[in-house]
Amino acid sequence: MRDHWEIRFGGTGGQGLITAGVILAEAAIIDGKNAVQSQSYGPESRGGSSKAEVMIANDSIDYMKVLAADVLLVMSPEAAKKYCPEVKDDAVVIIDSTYVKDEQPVKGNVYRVNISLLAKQEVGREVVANIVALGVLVGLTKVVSWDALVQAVLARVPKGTEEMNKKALQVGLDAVKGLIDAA
Amino acid sequence: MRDHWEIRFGGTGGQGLITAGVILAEAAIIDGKNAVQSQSYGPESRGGSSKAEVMIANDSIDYMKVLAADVLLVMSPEAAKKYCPEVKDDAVVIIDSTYVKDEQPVKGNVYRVNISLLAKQEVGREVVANIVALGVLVGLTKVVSWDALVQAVLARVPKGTEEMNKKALQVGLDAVKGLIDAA
Amino acid sequence: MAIPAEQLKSPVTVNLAWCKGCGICYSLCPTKVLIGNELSKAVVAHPELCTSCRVCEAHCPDYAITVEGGPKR
Amino acid sequence: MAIPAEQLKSPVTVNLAWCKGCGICYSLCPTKVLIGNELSKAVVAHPELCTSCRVCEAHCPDYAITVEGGPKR
Amino acid sequence: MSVTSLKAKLMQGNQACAEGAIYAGASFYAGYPITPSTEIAEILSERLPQVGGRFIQMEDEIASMAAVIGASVTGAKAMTATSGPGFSLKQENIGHAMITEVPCVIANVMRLGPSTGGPTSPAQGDVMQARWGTHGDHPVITLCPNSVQECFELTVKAFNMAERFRTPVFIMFDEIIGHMRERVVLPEPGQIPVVNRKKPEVGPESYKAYEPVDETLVPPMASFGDGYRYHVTGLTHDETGFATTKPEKMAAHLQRLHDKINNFLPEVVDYEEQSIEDAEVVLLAYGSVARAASRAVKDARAAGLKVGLIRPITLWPFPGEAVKKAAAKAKAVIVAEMNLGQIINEVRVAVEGQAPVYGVLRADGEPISPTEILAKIKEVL
Amino acid sequence: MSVTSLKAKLMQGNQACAEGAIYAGASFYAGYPITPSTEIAEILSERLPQVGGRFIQMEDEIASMAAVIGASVTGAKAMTATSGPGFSLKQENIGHAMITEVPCVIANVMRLGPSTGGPTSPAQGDVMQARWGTHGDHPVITLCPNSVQECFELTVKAFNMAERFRTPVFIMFDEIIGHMRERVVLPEPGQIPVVNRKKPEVGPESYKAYEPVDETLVPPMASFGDGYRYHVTGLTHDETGFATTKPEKMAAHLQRLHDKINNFLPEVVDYEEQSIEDAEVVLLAYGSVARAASRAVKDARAAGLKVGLIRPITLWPFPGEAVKKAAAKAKAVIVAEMNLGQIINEVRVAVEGQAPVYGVLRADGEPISPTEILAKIKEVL
Amino acid sequence: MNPEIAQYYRVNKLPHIWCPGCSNGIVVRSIVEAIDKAGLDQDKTVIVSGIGCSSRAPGYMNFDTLHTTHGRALAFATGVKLAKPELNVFVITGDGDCTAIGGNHFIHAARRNIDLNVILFNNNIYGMTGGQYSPTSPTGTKATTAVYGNIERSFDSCKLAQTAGASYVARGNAFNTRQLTDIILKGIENPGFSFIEALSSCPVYYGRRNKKGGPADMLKWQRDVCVTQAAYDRLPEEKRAGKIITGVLHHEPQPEYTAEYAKIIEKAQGGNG
Amino acid sequence: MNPEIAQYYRVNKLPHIWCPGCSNGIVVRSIVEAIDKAGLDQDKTVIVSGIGCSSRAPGYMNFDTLHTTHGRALAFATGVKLAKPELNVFVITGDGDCTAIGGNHFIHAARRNIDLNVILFNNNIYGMTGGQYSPTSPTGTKATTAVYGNIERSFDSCKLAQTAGASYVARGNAFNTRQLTDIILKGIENPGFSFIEALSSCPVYYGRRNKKGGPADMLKWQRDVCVTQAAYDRLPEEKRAGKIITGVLHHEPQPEYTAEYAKIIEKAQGGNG
Ligand SMILES: Cc1ncc(C[n+]2csc(CCOP(=O)(O)OP(=O)(O)O)c2C)c(N)n1
Ligand SMILES: Cc1ncc(C[n+]2csc(CCOP(=O)(O)OP(=O)(O)O)c2C)c(N)n1
Ligand code: SF4
Ligand code: SF4
Ligand code: SF4
Ligand code: SF4
Ligand code: SF4
Ligand code: SF4
Ligand SMILES: [Mg+2]
Ligand SMILES: [Mg+2]
Repeated sequence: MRDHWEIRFGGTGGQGLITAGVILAEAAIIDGKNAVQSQSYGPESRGGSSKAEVMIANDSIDYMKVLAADVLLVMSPEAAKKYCPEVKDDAVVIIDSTYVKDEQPVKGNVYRVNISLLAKQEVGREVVANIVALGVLVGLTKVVSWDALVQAVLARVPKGTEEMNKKALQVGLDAVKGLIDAA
Repeated sequence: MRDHWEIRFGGTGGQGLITAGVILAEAAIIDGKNAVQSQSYGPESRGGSSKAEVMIANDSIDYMKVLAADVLLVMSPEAAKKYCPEVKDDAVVIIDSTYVKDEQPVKGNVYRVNISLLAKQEVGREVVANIVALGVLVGLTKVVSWDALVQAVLARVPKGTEEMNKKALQVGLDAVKGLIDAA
Repeated sequence: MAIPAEQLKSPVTVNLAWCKGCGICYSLCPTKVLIGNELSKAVVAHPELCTSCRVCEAHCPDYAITVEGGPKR
Repeated sequence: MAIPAEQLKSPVTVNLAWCKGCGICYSLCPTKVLIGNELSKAVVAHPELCTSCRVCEAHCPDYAITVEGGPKR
Repeated sequence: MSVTSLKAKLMQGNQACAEGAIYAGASFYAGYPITPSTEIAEILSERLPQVGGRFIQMEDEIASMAAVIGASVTGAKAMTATSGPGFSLKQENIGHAMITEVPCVIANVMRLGPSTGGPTSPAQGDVMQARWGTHGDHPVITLCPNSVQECFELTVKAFNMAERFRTPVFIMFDEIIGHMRERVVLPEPGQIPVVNRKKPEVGPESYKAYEPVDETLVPPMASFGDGYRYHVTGLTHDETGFATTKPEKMAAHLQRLHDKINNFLPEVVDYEEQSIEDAEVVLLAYGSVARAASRAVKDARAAGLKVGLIRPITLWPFPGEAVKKAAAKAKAVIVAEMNLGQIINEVRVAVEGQAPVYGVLRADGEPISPTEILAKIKEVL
Repeated sequence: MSVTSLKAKLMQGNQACAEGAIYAGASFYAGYPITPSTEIAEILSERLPQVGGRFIQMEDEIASMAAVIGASVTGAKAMTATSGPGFSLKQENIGHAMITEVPCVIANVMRLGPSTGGPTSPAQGDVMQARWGTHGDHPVITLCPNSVQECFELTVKAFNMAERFRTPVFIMFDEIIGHMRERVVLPEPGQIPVVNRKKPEVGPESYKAYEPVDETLVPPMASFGDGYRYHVTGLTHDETGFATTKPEKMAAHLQRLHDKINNFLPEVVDYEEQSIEDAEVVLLAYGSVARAASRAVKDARAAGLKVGLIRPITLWPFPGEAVKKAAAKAKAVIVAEMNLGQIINEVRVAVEGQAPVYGVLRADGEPISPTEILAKIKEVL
Repeated sequence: MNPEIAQYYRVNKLPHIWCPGCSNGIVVRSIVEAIDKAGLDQDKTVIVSGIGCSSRAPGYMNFDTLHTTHGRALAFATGVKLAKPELNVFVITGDGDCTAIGGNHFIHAARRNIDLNVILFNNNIYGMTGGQYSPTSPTGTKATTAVYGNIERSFDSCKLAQTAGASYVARGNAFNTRQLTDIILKGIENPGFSFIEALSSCPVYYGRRNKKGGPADMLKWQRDVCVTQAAYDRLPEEKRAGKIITGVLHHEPQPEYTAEYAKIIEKAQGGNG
Repeated sequence: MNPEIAQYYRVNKLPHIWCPGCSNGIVVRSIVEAIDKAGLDQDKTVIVSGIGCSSRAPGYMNFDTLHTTHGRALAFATGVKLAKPELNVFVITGDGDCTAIGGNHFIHAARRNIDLNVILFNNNIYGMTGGQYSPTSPTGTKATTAVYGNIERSFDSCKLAQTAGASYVARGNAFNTRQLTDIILKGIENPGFSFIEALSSCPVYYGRRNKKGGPADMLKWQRDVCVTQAAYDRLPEEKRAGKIITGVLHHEPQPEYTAEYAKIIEKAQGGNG
């Protein structure tokens, strides 16, 4: 198990990637680890490019930005193009195939999951795509414990949406169950 | 004749000392000399302390402020107190005795003239005290030519007041005629 | 089911590249010509019902709709 | 000529150190109690005419006038 | 992990700043929203009334700074937060607080300038403005955190210094620090000391609002409403607080503003050193860049290069002595900052030609990475 | 005296500035009154309409700076004048003019700060603010006259440089220079060259508003209303003028702002030397203080002391090379300025430890006299 | 995009950055339609804006465009207009930009009655910075800086413009685009300071937090509450509450600033103006 | 100085710096008389001012006094009042200070209806800087920056205050000191934003250049042109031109800002506000 994770989420504003990053970092804290979450985003409220990064480590974290990702999640074609090259050779690369159709990453272990469509079709609302993605990501990487993840999600989401979000996590996890077992 | 004059006027705002300084400097320019006029004054529009300085020289003038005056005119007790000590030993010191009653300068050749009262009584308006003072000053020192002085005064004063101002100059000159001849 | 939009010469066309799926046009269209697709974007579902009233075009914040004919505004 | 002000107990007094000679008081005094001196400062010329109306005091911008008695303002 | 990890939280830099203010006893915030500082206002709008304090969104940044000063003269600990454009607008009133010696805290979460620039892009382009943004002369105290934990702690410190020195204090984050979330452990009440301004010990009759009573040179400050009936003006004033144009009084007043801080540099100046003892290359960096630099130092050391880091925690007053000392033994000094050359000038002043000074300068909205710094180290060695 | 003395006049510094503006072709002034700069506005309110230009008194200094920029984009040569408090308020919009590269002239007649300070007291306390008063990075051009004649000439030059470099240019007088009256000889029309901004040579289709077309790196500037229909924004933008967040574009843009001036330092930097060749003590002073220093040099030389003077005419960019060169041969450097230490830092950067740097610093509303400077010379020698 | 309006846009800059359902795009369309109807020379027309979501509009508009600093658009525009009076100058501004930080320039430009056409996009919130209350947020509004509900009273910016001296004042909304275009057109025709408040909507920050429904619901709300003065007067008392008056609210021609300044120039140059 | 008012002055700072005949001193007297009549606790009363001749007043007044920056007095005062609502806060400001550079703070403080008592010394000119025209200089005024005559239209600052939201608005003048004291007193009693415009006179810059005679003439002019609304209404049509209405112009109590904020605190602390 790595003791230092560099995780990057890339997509567009409004997809909830920063929230996803925050939740992941919070889950790490719950697990008793150190975590730093940072982001960059455009001036647009919606629709501009958006990037969230999470560093998770057992000890102190110097630099807060990802240099080469251990885990990459991309949810837009632009993000895929930009960030796929900047991963470690053995990185986990998760691609939301709802939006990213033909980008061909050359490095890492690539997982294509229809995340946004799953959110809409299986959970009923596309806004939970970020939570589905977390289910996928943690399912694949175990970078935080599942319990901590659930706890972190429930602490962040609006009251009344707990069940929907739990379901979203599960949908994500289920989507990659087979792959994990296979791995 | 000196080729470098340091002249200082001290009094209160509203007495027209800065105008007097400007006129004197302009007269010097008319005479083909070099001149610098500067001032310092308080934030009050009227009634605060006011100081005007004129440097007149045949060649270039480095520093624009009086270090030790060749000529000093004071029109308030505060100014008399402050500036009388800062004159050259052979300075011409002119005191408006309307306002400065008991200050006793220790240096220079002191001339007490009832300038403001003369302005009011002989010319009819106290506002021309500054012009009377110029008459006195140039009469005593000849630092500029009388013609240049008259020309400079007429160029500065409001239309319609030319005669009054010419008279003021003359009143000043007359007040020290005797002294000059005696000197 | 309606005839697929692309098979009719429709007075109203949607530029999907600009449409952000806000739903204004299909909410306001008086004759329900337009509907939202799975990403909420506007699609011309009933071109035959279009009156060329241009309400959709006027209210599309993204200039994604063009209506041919109809009143000059 | 009027009796010199200082010889009468006058209801109105002028603080010459504060007076700036603006002329407001002697312009506004309804009974011409006050006049301007050679430097335009206010002097009490006719204390006997003073009605203690306090117009002068109220309008002296320099608080140089005090009127004793008269209406409380 | 220690037991304190029980209280560990993930917190955003801006949030830590807001919580630090509450911890320090702040009871007033006036501000005008601006990216990337807005969260400080948003959080305090919710938090302040919970502790009996008050939040107001003013019509602009000028008014915000004014209201902060107004609140502080009544005795409140007051702050505002902004970013470059707002910081520019506040300068006139900051000058007022400087000359009137009104304690307050101004946070500037820096984005890329000049002008509207890059509102969401990180930068460190306002650090010279912090020093010289007002007209006229006065020293400033400016703190610069490099972690969320420090956002909290230095905000508390900023309030403490504002009260101790009776002066506005700046705390400057770059956007990365302001917006990043990190594990923090908040102190218990009382765990970090909280300083309150000195109040007059004399009665109103003998109170001179601007007369220092001890070697701190900081005059005790009465609160409006306490019966002292004193005068506060942005004009140069004497020890009574009333305007003066007497040169000796003006000089004394302005000089005291300097002395009350410069006479206490050891108390004020703060910095951190890493591997500096034998460093042949001295790095200097602050804020988020210091973390890249810190990693670069470790990487360089791992590669056998003698590299050390000075991280100013007070940007102003600048830790020039430390830099001078380190430079004396160094072959090169490298300053890394997210601007086109600001603190590097101050480093040059300190270095006095003892070693060449190089910059890793960047103003394009991107963070400076350890890799870039390491490359520069290798280049100059 | 030469024949030109026929045209000799006594003129005030502020008036000479106003006349210089007219000579340079200024057709627009927007301002808000403030002592000691007000005469510039007063005179231009009368003079501009006489030459078909326009004067407007705006509601404040922020608006004044804004209106100046607005006027300049229509093609007008525009200026404003102010003093410390107003200069502080203008900073945000000055930053806008910097990043949008809008030529204009800003005069600051300096009074004693901080804050309202001493409104009628001379000072040189805003010279660092001129350099660093805005948020973000950009170079500035700042001229500093020491005579009324120079008030005129440097105002013309300020307009010329604004147009040549497509940038705001500052001209900073201290109150003494602004208010003093002195003999001047005004040039005939055509006697001093007047520079106009470069206009695009291409049509609207191929015009890129922020693309430099030659080695000056200064993009030609179309006037609003000329049919180019281009965009001006205070956001970081690319060569087309439209906002961008692409790091490489942002970097290129901000770097070009520097390069367009710094690549041409010999053309920009201006200073005057007096008796510097063999100087053991190098004085540095500017504005009215330079005249005291000049006299001190003469007095010192008369007393057999080897003293020289460097007078920066451009405060920014600072003539650091000249200072460095002079310091290399000197035993001491003395900086005299009417503030508590501003340009002296820049001198320290230039001197690089070659000689000790001393200050004759004064911020009390009094001018620095030749006597004081001479005393310091004797002290350090 | 309909070719009728395309010439007024920088089409290659579209789609714009505004959120789905933001009504800014609708209001901009009314502006360009009014410009078109007025027959203004596109090369002699300048659009100035401040900072905010709405103030991003000029970037998409095919004129000389000037994106300034927050709150200062009117002051920049004053410089543009006074320096070159033959230009048609429009100002696009937000409720924060115009009435919060820019309030002073607003009242002064109105006072001078300088010939600017000002369109205030009033979405009752600071959109660009993510939903803080503005001077036009109704009392009680929830916003990120008013979590307990806004206690401030709001400006009626039309009344303010009129009191300050604007010679033309009108209010429209994004739903009634015909009316909006029409009142902007009338503003263009007024030689003086013309102020048009356009009720717009920010579904993302104002709408969501204040439970105003989706973009279409917000437009429908405008349809329902906005009435002309004439219609309002016809309404029975009990139906008047909550109505917002739209249409031309004030029109009284006054001496225009740059025209008056032309007389100054004449006078100064020796005419007897 | 009359002992009745001496306690409210810093007598050792007198005589003040104002010019001979400047009416600032008269207006200040009305303020302290109103404070006296209202029986305010002198230790709980704060005077805030901006920059200008009139704004020098607090230096002479025996309270806690705060002399701020040009135009910003209302914003400083907002901080004072909100941070310590038990203080009685007065703002002394000039026509330039309040309506030129300070115009935005003016309308916003009025909008919030925060409990400040604002006295605007309107001398129609920038006195401190030597006579430039101000936003209240009548059109045609000569000033150092309007040598050809001022072409700008002027604000009616009372109307502006009212439109912006002030709950109390009145106008008085330096001649009618009883009325002035009275309307200030009523303003003190209004718990909210109280705005009092006091017509004052600057004989040195405004008077001289505009040929208004000496100080006494300027006061007499005020006497002649100022009428109450009631008196105005009684005037025959032909005598109304040029009259200025004085007295209370608007009074309509409204929720006060700091009182509303107190409810926020209660809510936030778990009350049900
Ligand atoms: C001086 C300054 N202060 C604050 C900001 C941050 N800011 C940008 S836009 C904005 C408010 C926008 O609100 P509004 O004018 O209503 O426009 P909208 O986004 O709602 O269209 C603020 C506060 C800034 N850019 N500059
Ligand atoms: C920021 C700033 N701008 C300008 C000034 C200069 N200034 C001081 S007072 C003043 C105007 C004063 O006019 P007003 O408010 O009407 O007061 P008055 O002097 O007439 O009483 C000006 C422009 C300043 N001090 N600060
Ligand atoms: S109104 Fe426009 S953006 Fe909205 S759904 Fe319809 S076409 Fe798409
Ligand atoms: S033009 Fe009218 S009927 Fe046709 S789609 Fe649009 S809104 Fe519907
Ligand atoms: S009103 Fe006052 S200042 Fe004026 S003349 Fe009378 S006493 Fe003197
Ligand atoms: S109290 Fe009345 S009558 Fe007496 S001097 Fe004064 S104004 Fe004249
Ligand atoms: S934040 Fe609001 S105003 Fe801004 S673009 Fe989005 S919807 Fe429009
Ligand atoms: S300049 Fe005018 S307002 Fe100022 S003190 Fe003198 S008379 Fe009064
Ligand atoms: Mg808005
Ligand atoms: Mg005034």
